[in-house]
Amino acid sequence: MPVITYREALRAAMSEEIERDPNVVLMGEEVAQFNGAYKISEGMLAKYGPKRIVDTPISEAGFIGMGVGAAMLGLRPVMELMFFSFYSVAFDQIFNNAANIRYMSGGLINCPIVIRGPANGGTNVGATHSHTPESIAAYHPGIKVVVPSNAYDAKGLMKSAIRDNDPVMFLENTILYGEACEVPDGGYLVPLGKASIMRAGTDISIIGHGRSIQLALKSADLLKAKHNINAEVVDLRSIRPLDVETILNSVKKTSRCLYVEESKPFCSVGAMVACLISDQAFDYLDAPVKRLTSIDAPAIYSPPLEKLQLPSVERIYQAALDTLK
Amino acid sequence: MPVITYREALRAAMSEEIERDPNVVLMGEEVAQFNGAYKISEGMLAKYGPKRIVDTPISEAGFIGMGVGAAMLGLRPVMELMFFSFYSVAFDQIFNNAANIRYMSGGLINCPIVIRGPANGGTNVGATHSHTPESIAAYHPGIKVVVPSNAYDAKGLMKSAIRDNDPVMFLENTILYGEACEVPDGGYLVPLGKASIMRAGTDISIIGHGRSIQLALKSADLLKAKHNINAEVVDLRSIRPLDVETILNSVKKTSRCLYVEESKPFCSVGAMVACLISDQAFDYLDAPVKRLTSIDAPAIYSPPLEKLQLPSVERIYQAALDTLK
Amino acid sequence: MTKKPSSSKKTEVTDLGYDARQAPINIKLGQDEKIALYRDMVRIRRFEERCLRSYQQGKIGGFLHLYIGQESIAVGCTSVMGKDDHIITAYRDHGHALAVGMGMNEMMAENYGKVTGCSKGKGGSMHYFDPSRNFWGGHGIVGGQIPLGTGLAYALKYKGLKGACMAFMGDGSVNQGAVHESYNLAALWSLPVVFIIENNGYSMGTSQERSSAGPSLAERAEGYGMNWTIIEDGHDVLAVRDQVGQALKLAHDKSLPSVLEIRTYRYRGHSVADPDTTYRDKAEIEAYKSTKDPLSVFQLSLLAEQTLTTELIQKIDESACAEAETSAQFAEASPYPSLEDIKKDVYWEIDNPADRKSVGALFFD
Amino acid sequence: MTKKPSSSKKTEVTDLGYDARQAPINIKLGQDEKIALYRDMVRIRRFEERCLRSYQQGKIGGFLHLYIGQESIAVGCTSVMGKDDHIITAYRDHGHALAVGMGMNEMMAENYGKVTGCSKGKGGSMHYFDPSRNFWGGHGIVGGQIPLGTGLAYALKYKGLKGACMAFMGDGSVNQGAVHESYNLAALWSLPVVFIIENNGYSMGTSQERSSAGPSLAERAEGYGMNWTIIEDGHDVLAVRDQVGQALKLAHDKSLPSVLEIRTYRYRGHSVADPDTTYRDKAEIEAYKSTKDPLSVFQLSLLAEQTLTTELIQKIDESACAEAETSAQFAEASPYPSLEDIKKDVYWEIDNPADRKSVGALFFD
Ligand SMILES: Cc1ncc(C[n+]2csc(CCOP(=O)(O)OP(=O)(O)O)c2C)c(N)n1
Ligand SMILES: Cc1ncc(C[n+]2csc(CCOP(=O)(O)OP(=O)(O)O)c2C)c(N)n1
Ligand SMILES: [Mg+2]
Ligand SMILES: [Mg+2]
Repeated sequence: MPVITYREALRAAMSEEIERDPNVVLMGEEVAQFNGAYKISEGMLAKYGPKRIVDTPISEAGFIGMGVGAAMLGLRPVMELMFFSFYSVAFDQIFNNAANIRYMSGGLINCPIVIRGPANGGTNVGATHSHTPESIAAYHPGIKVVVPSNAYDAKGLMKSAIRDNDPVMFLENTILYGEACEVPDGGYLVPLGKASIMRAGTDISIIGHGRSIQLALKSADLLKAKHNINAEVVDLRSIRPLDVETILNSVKKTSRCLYVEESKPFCSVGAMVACLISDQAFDYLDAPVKRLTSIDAPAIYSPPLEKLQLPSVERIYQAALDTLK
Repeated sequence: MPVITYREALRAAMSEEIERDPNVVLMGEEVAQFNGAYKISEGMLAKYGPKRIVDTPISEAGFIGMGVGAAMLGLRPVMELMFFSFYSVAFDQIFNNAANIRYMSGGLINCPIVIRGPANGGTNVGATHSHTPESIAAYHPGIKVVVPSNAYDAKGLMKSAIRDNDPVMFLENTILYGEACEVPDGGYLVPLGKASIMRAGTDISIIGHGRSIQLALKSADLLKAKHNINAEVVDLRSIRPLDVETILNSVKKTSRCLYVEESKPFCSVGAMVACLISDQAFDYLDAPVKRLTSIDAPAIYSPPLEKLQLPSVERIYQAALDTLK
Repeated sequence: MTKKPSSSKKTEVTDLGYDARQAPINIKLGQDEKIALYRDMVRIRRFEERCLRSYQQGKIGGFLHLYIGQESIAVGCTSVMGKDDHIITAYRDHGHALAVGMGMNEMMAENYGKVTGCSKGKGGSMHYFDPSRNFWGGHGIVGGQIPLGTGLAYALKYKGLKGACMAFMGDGSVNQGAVHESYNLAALWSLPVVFIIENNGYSMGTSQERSSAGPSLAERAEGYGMNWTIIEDGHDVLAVRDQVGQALKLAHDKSLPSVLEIRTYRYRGHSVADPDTTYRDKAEIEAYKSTKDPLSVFQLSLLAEQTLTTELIQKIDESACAEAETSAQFAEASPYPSLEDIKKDVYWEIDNPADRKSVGALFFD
Repeated sequence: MTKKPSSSKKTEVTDLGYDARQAPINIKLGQDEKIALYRDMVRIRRFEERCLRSYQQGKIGGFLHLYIGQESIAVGCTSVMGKDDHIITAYRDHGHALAVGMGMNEMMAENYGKVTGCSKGKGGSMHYFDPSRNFWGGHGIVGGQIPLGTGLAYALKYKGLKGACMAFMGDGSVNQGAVHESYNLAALWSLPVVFIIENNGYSMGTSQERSSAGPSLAERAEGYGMNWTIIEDGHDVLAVRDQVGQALKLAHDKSLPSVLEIRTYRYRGHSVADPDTTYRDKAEIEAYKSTKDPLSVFQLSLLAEQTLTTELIQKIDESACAEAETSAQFAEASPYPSLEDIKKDVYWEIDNPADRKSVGALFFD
């Protein structure tokens, strides 16, 4: 099977969907002529032309709202936020218009838009550019949220997201863009809402989403090597819809759980999942669900400090040991 | 002690602080000449003049950002959002600028701004006007969030918020505006971060915030009357800072906990508190922490249905019984 | 150090002696068509008067923003719509809804929060929708609908349809950032959108001069090189038709956007709960009513040209009243949504379970 | 149906034969002052060249947005600032920071993420601050600083100080809603703010004509009745001084806002990681450099009038290089923040425990 990067996987997914459906259009700042700020759309303007690959001014509220309007009339816009953090200036268009238009119209309208872009820290771009808004996005009924942790999922989830008839927030990660894995050529789909057991285990469930999963896998190797601990690593992939069943099954098996994520801790997805587990698997738990998040402060710039602020293999490893105490 | 409404309490707090500190200014849409969309500022223009009570155009990003800039230079602006829901168009100014300016400047700047307005459903104004963004606001380190449930707290917390040197989101409730209780004349303060035990009890802790507390108190009366259950009702008052100690002490005493709030359920404050309790009082719990929220959909317009969507005395009562099962 | 000369394109409007009745688009109107315009304005007014009664009786929740005084705009604008023209507006949406052909029953039922309402009782008075009639709402966040309208225009152009979107807003809305971002996008990409500012002089209790800097609201279009026009006689349904017709033609033929500022007036408070005392006096309202009421002005003109008779006027009025009354009865008799309905219409996938492709939980209570 | 005539107030600029050196504000400049202007431009350039080296060595994280080519603007603008004048800008902030008097050491250390940096390593290159020098950042969200700048002006007026705020942005930023909302507020309330658009022709890889509709960027001010000027000779530090001086005077004397569009050019890619190949060719850069380089142009003029000598030029250059080199050594030798520092500077109250009035937990990990 070909080995391609997360970046290439996203590009392949969008390209295949653009070829498949004339209503799919990719828009965003610098996606066309500049080939994408992070080169996700490299070569796509040349291949698909300016009708399908569209450069926008720096007007996130305007162009995302425009995408919502266009989606109402049947287009399937894929909107790139150069950084997902810039959702802050388009918040109303996303969470009032895209999220509510179906409800407020009593189901007369639906809004098949994908809003995508990198949502992560770790590249020393500071507090305004390093938001991880999955909990905020998923708070809103009407919205779907996915956070792929690897190239295979990125492609399969992106294709599902584009075909989805509801608005999907698609949170990528600049640090993963260059990471490669085996990805089939063909048009497979990864359904939204299906978690993936990345590593089977019996002693502790390390559940999480996004890049933290890649770290957790390495921590799991350490746990095995150093303490013969068999950690199960569960990648949620999708935050809303959420695969509650896989979460509960894993925890029922291991009785211990650590949630890992890059978000800030207050009202994070991890808090929600911990609360769900405590509620629905209370009698199976030998200890409280533990969480590992970024250190609770705006994203610090200083490169070595930002590393410490984020989850790391070492921090996850330690937290897992603490959870097992 | 005089009995005044929540609305009058807010007005008294702002008036006292305006008289006390020449840097305090109240701004917002219709706060001056129109006397306030919800009459919080009624009479204040006449009393304090147009320098202190300022009508703004409908430009939430512009005027809230302006308030942040003015706060950096030493003003203490109190910004009214006609509905707190309209924070959606000012999201960037609040959560990037107000929340981060201190951090990104390495502590050189602080931003003593209060952003206030009603954040509640129940008045049939539909999905776009009924947001309860406390979890979203409190997610952000750098921000403080308070949600007073009664007139006494509204006044004391507002005075503390205005004197606070950090940005405070002050979430009011249109349905509470007309509710009265005893409120001293003088200039007392309620500190941010101190929960209040509204009713002492031993069998179950009903913890929550906002108007749900008023409902919970009635549910507690029902529980007592019908089942001789002694519910303790804890009003957090402040979400960030959070009075973790009072929460834990209550739960350690009762061993059962129900969290009530008007938010949507995903990643709500209740989920966060449940997660905290499970983590820090795991061995004291006889059952999982239960939660009661609004039904998970955008706010419905239909008046009788919206009633059903929100927490109610009856729903809280039932949920408490379920928690005790 | 120079100043680049302005290259903006203004539609030229003859100023003096202009008679909208003589405009090509109006001169060809048949008697029936004129009567239909008049009837639609009457229907809007009677419908809203009936809404007001229901509101006062506590049958309608939330806000009720009445359009009374502005009827000529919705009726004039929609009367020139072709099959691929679309519209979107703010919360003051009863007029536009009726004018595009929505029925009073579904509208009144929506106000009552009944499941027979156009939005199944989920949207309320501020959130009417009827995509089958190219009507995309009814929006509650000031200015928030303008990017959506721009997007409708974008989709029309993308699909190669010769249609346009009329995106309505109030005078207070022009100070929202999303409006300006939309202006730039529309002008930059030549989108077929007509931005229509219904300038009734006030945003809630704030007069235009207290909210908006600059010589006029429409003129801001110039900064984007967009066409713009101010229609002083917004109470004249034929003047509105003429100007909007021209803007639509520009959109259809050349895919060019424009901004129309239409001067008008609202008779009631911002919403009917608004005390309406702090910012204007009764005399101002009466002055407008007595000289510029859209219904009276058109009625007089149609009487003068004998298109209308007093009998016909009365018949139209009675029938509109009856229609409104019937709608209230329909609304009253209709059932509320059920508890289960609260979770419908949130996700397309949940509503179409046979086509669901995702798995997992979408609700969390 | 009329169009209200425009009432906007434009500053009149003499067009032909304009010589900035003869402007009153410049004519009174002493030799030392002119040399200081030149020196500051050189210091900016040498500092940034040193930054670039450090970036290429991997000493600096994130982005590095160089100001090279635009030095005349920051230096020209800040040189006319009085004690109560303030400034705020975007992420391309090295020039402004040095021009207001910040030291290279604290700036370079910030780039290195060291605790000795102006923001203690928390902000990085995009987020310099020095309130003691009336410099309020350094902001990463395009256009997001403009409401803040408007608020600084608001506070100045509120406090009765005769000062103004210069709020800088790029040509791509003018399409952000927050900018327009600020324009309206400033014009409506007569705030002493000078909105300065540094138009370097591109927002990342997008040329002005691909991002912004309308005749010019500054001209949008007209829609708000604001003064506006386009400074074609943005590379001429004296022209900048003259025009900005006039705008500041208007702000000081009449509390009136204005929009200045200053034409300029950046030599490097948007950030230094930008490939800089898709949207312009080398010839365009070279053409600008060879005829309009702000340093060369001013140097030639000062040489001609014998304010500068070749020896002095070399001395200034060497000293700027040495200063930059020293700053790199300072940064290199400085310590990083500690793990505990991550949670400092989040809440004023936590940093000032003696004055803390709230109770309860503020952090949750
Ligand atoms: C973003 C936002 N801010 C404030 C409001 C509250 N609000 C609703 S309508 C309105 C006045 C709007 O006036 P205008 O645009 O002139 O329209 P009109 O009501 O006159 O039709 C205000 C302030 C809102 N709905 N959305
Ligand atoms: C809201 C927002 N959108 C996008 C970006 C990414 N971005 C940073 S700078 C920039 C270009 C800005 O160009 P311009 O305003 O002309 O300033 P210049 O870089 O030329 O100084 C873009 C798109 C951002 N930081 N914020
Ligand atoms: Mg109005
Ligand atoms: Mg630029």
